[in-house]
Amino acid sequence: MDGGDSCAPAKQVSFTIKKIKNTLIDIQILDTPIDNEACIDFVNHAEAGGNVVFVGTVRAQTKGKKVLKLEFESYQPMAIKEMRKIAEQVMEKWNALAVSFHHRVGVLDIGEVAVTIAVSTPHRKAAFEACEYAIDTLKETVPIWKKEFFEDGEVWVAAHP
Amino acid sequence: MDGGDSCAPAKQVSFTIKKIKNTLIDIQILDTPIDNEACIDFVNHAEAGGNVVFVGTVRAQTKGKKVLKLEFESYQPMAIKEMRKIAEQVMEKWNALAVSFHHRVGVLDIGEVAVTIAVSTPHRKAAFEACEYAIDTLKETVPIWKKEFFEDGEVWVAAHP
Amino acid sequence: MKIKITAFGIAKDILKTNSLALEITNVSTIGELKDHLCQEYPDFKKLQKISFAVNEEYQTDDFSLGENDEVIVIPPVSGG
Amino acid sequence: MKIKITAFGIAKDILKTNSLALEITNVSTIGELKDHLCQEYPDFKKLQKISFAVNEEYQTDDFSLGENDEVIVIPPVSGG
Repeated sequence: MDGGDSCAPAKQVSFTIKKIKNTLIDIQILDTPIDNEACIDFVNHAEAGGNVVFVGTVRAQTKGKKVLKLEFESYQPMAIKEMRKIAEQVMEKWNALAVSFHHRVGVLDIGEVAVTIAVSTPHRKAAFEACEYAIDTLKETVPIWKKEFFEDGEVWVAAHP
Repeated sequence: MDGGDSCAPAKQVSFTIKKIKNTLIDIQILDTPIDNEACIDFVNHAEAGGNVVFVGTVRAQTKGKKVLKLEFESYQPMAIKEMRKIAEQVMEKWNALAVSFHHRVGVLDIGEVAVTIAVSTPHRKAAFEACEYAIDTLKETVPIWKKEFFEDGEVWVAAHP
Repeated sequence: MKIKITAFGIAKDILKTNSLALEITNVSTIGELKDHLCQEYPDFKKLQKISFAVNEEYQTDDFSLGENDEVIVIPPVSGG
Repeated sequence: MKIKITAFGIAKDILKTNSLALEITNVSTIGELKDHLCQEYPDFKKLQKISFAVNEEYQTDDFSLGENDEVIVIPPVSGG
């Protein structure tokens, strides 16, 4: 709060984003390709005994039927909120050090990354459990919808029994 | 085997390495930084329901003692062989589509990647199980040794009861 | 009571729009709204499940709707 | 019988070399070699476990050593 002195040397301010409690969670919904390495990088932590990453890619077929491409639609504000809930559960239940959770929307080609979830924990077993919980729960609660395009039409996945 | 015709247009030879059965396993021991994305890329497969990646990084402390750096030594030909055995078990037992298994040797700093294991399977649950099996088994059978450097000395990890 | 319906995925296809202003009578809860929509748009009955959100949160059947609420129709999700 | 010993990790520190030519008598198996080494280098007894490999494969105690075999001394591994 002092007036400052423009002649004094600039203070060196070192700032490590990961040390701030509420930035240990990184949730993103992207309409551009997912950068797996950014997720892995985000969860890198000096105390991590293991980092587990789930990468979901677009499959070339569904029940033997050739898929041409895929489209994801999301109800974005709520999708972010639900992804954050999952990440918070992961932080709490498995003592995760950090969670990065990116989901793609828009049109995707075969082999492209649809979702990447990275979790770091002090002990590796927890990272496997937590990461699996995250992807399983995403598929149940997060308002994102997948439409598959076939040669003879298109269909919203999981919409029909 | 014909003599060829230098005036004929060059034949387009398209070659997808992943289609060759015995290249579905990628084992590497490296004295340069591990490229996680190369591992993830290797296992990307049109039939994959899930890709799970384990990334092991160097921790800043062991039992509360500050670690300065780490050194890995391997008995390389046998380490490669044992890593291959694990990858083959993963291919067989979990019907993996591809396995990439990179281990670093030499001197590593805190936070650097020591090992990356990527597994793709038709159904995602199997990928979690297979990847966890791979890292657990690596720590039991693969002849690689870790030396931790502290401020007051160095020690071969797991060498003493 | 006036509410706004916003739909995603196949619900959008069934309603033939992604947004709909609705004047409802005899409907005061999410459960009653669900019944109403299933009556007006029978294709909703073919879905495995249909959920509703208000204020960016899932709400149960007994949730009381208020004037000008925005109700999101959420067909079975399929992310990942 | 003449064999060659190659050691890694702490085994190298105990032997004070990573490679050793050994002339052995009354030692014809891995098990007997292990006993011999533990006698000559008592620090091996402090290890949690000690394994041996010949031909790039782990071998059990009853493995018969042959002339000029290269035996790898494998202390507890700690990769990953």
